[in-house]
Amino acid sequence: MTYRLRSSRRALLQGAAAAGLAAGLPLGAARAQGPALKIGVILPRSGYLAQAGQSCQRGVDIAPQVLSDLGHRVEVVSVDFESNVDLARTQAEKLIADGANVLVGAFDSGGTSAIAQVCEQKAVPLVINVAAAPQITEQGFKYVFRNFPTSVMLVRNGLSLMKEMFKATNVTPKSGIFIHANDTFGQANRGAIDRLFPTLDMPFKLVDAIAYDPRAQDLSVEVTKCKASGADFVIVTTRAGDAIRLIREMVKQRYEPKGIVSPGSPGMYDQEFYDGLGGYSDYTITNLPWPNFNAPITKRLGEAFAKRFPQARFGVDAFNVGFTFEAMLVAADAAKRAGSRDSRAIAEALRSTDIADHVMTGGTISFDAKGQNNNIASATVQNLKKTPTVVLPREAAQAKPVFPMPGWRGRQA
Amino acid sequence: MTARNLLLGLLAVLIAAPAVIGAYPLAVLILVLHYAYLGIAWNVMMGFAGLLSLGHALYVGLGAYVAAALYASFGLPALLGAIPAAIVATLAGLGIGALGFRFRVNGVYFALLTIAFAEFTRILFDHMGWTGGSSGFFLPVEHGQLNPIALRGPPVLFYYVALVMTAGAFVLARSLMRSRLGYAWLAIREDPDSAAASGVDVFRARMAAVAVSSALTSLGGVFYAFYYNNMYPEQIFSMARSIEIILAPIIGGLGTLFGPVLGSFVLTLLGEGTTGLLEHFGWAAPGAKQVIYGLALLVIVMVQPAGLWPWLAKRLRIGRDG
Amino acid sequence: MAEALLTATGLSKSFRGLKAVNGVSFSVGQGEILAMIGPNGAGKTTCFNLIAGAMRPDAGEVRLAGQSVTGLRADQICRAGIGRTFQLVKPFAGLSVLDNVTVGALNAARHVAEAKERARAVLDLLDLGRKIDEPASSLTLPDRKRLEVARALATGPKLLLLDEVMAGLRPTECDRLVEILAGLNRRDGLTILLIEHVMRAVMKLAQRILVLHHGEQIAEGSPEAVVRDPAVLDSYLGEEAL
Amino acid sequence: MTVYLDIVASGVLTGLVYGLMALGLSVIFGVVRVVNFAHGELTVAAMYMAWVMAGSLGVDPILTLPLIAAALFAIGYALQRHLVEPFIGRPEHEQFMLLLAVSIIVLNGLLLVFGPDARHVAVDYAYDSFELGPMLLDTVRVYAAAAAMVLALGLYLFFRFTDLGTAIRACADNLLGAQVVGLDVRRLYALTFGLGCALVGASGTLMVLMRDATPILAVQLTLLAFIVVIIGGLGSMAGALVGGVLIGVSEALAGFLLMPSLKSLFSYGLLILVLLLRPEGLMGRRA
Repeated sequence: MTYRLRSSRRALLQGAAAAGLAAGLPLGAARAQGPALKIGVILPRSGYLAQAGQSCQRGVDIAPQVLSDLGHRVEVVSVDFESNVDLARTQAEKLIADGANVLVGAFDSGGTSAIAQVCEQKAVPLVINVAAAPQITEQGFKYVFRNFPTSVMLVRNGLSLMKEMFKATNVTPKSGIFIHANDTFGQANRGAIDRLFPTLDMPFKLVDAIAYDPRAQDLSVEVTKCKASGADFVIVTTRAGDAIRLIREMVKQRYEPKGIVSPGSPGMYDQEFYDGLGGYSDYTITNLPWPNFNAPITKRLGEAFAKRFPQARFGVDAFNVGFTFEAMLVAADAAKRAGSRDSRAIAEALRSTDIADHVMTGGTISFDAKGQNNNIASATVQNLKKTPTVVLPREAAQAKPVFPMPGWRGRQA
Repeated sequence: MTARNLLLGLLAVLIAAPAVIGAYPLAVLILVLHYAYLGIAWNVMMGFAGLLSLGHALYVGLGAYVAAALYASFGLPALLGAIPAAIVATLAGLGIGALGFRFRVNGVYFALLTIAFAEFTRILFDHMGWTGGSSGFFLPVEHGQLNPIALRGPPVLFYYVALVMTAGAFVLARSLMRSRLGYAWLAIREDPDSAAASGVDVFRARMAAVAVSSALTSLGGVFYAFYYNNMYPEQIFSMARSIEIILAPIIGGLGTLFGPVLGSFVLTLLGEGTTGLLEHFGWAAPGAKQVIYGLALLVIVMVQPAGLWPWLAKRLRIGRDG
Repeated sequence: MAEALLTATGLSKSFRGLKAVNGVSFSVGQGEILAMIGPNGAGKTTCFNLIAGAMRPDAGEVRLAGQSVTGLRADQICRAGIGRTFQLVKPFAGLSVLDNVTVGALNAARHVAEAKERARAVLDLLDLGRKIDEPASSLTLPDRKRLEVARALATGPKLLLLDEVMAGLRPTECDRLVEILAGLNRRDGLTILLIEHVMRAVMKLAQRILVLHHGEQIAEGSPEAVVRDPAVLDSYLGEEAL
Repeated sequence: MTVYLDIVASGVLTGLVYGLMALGLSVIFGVVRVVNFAHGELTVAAMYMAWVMAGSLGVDPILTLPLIAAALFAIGYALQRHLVEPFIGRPEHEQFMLLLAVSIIVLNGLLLVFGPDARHVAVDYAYDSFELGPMLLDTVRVYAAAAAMVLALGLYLFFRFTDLGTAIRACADNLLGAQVVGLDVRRLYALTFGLGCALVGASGTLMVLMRDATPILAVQLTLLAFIVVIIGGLGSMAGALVGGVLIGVSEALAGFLLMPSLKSLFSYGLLILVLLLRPEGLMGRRA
């Protein structure tokens, strides 16, 4: 499966022209058929972040075709920085040296920050698909645009959705406990919860906060500690594989909280979560931005995904694929509005981005002075019959939220 | 072809390089020089004094955090911040060295001791609030400013800083190797008992080796802090970085002066070259590059365990320790 | 007898109950050559190691030129003025012959250049002048023995401890080494304490002989007297033989 | 109060699993004195094998254990015979580089073949737990702990009472002596490395019941195995279990009383103390 989609320009132009005519889509004013926008994508496809990196890469692989249907001609060059900060820098320089007009990436906050500095020096815009560390947009970069919520936004949206869920099911837990991986994302969420929880007058008391080592061999002590705290509501921020182990331990220790909710961390909507837990994966909840499946663009993305990756489920990859595609959409849209492939012009255009119909939930995509998109909304996504299903907000809901969640007994693995 | 003019030739090429090469090769060369420098620093302890340290990322991390914290909270420019950074790292090194030598921990056990201290410190920094814990420590990024003293500026500034550091470390290592202390190290590496019988204070010489090595390595950490402007305990103290530091000197040639430099060039070019080739042929599946990189390491270690430089030096008929 | 340079009193050392050295006392006069002989396992090398600081004595005292050096580290004793060789030669295999001896010479030189000069002189003295740039690992056994002596000499010792340096040498090489050592003793007044089995060398070099057996002194005196002493013969040939 | 019972029980169980996981290293490191830095990677390879076998045969992985142990034995034997043998007696850093290269190849080979997603083996008792008085003991880990003790006992008997075992111990104690009395050290080392890897196969098969197979697991397992083996004592089978339990319980208590993320701080602290004060470990003989 080639990753370097440097297919010859001729083939691409034919594809775009044919798609445009066939779909009868108005191509807009016939732009001069200049060369396609060159997007440099940089992701951790190997190393310890390989699982998330490759999930985002699936979004990159289907983006050119979907974007061409929307009248954007893009050429994609993908590189792997192997979850290693040193390589993030050199590969970013390589992409720019190879003529990339705009960069998209990079999932890992350390790598993203290193890439941001390269882009700033080279005046090439970086559109961040996924990376939560707030500091990235606090360092005064003029060429960095993040269409991804900071951990503070994630937690604020996550906590308010929890309140909405309590109202919708008029069931309110008495005491909650927050258990998180002691890594970048987990620590950022911890900081956000410590700051926001008191201000949002949540209807339950936060009894304790437990940090665990993502490298730990087993999480039985952590779950025992949760059970001992007597909390009937568990908020989790995990890395991909940890969520499975946490739930498994809860089942073994017969700990049955009313709800298990994540304010936006990976883990409880990955395919391995359903494979690993089967029926026990049901009723767990993640509050995070999610694709708005009613939007036509999301449908088209889903069809392209199904065609290209028949064995994978779009619903599960939707978070990484959705945000990665949106980052490329933002870049292509800016290039179209700028009418040029010059990086500075694209950066200028990016500042006035205003995209109404896009994949993920939330208002129009636009960036504030620091390059942060503040209109990203979260949805409550509950696992029902081993499928991530939007249950809140009501207008985007595909089913009603189930809260409190039924006990473990009677569910086969 | 004497060693001297080969080295001077290389230095001249490296000085002129930024004028001719693009940003990507420049970034690669910065990485090459950074790991050549760290390789020379590590080699002082292993190549000269025979002490296998597998936790050298500890000193990189300490150097980075101390210098960055001083800059962030007191605005102390990098070059000044480097002094307390080196002092802290040296104290840590001396502590580990003293414990290790006093309790006669040697060989594999000493290597495991260094790993244990590095991991111990990583977890500590993961929990230290005032350095940002595991969510990282970010330095304010100045845009378009050139201030060499504070290590603020474009990549080409960092290139020349890395070049000066590497050349300086090379000259320092060369003079040390020819000094009284250098002879003591080489004797200890070959046979500690015989060295003692010849009047070498083995404990003090080993402590000196650890001090020099940890101090030099911490300066590499200061460079890292101001080049990347962010640090995460999980990345800067990681076992992977400690391993990355020892690859160049071992593959290049242990106990030689030029080994770490050659090793760093070869390994970095091997890495970037493999990536390029794989992408060219469209086989760039994730992990493929590392498998080839691993195979290359395996072949080199089995065919030429003494390292590439001694083999190359024989070919070019240069003095072995040139 | 010239006033004593080295005095050992009541030296004892045991390994898990086995008394390797048991209350040995002797002294070596300034400028004297004393040989220490005795069957294998008599405790000779252990005695050497106690004096040279490679091992700490369980009991007893060692004084060099009136100063106590008991229990000091090997490098401190070397700096105090005792150079030693090892029974199983321990060269710095990876270093050149010159560097091997320079390491020793640094003990008696202010800076490296001076040490190198000194090393070259000692190497010439021991007929190793032509091989100074070769790695020590490539030397033959006789050359390694000479290298070991050269390194010990280069430290500028008042007292030289030689542990079976003649073992494995052909008679001509043995005589040559004896000639060099005798010359040093005559010319520079170098005091030598040597352990040796090659009686040919002992008889030529030693002014006095000390005999050890089962960790204890059983005889001491001039070479001629000691060789005929019945107790010594018993220790070598075993009691039943008579 | 019962919560402390739970914690300690869980610590003991986890500790025995640690011991099981480190047994292979104790044999290889203890006898062949080679720093097997590819231990974690080989364990994860065994986990993947178990996943493939259990998947294709549709059977409980424990039944495939002998098969996988045999496969790993062959791999270990070949590794020693062709790769490691020339490095016996060579400086540690060369051995380290050799096995580091092997670990890089194995780790990324697995990533290439199986991809990064965690692979899971479903067994019906995966979620059961035994009730022992007030305590809930996780079934899977009880099985693994039992296997650990059985394997350790088997190893002890093998080394103590069989000729081959005694010969291998002779090599460990005095390599030269063993050669002098005519032992074919090359073959014995190859057998030992094979035996060590067979144990890795066994522990990998059981590990896949507790943790899903994913490449990034490897480095953690390697470091943990070294901690357990050093603390427990080299070459001592019981040492690996005792070391494992000591770490398991201390981690559990530290995790519960202080903060779970500080767990491994204690294991590394313990490792430092043991390296300084008793390098031969709790159960090992003075080297």
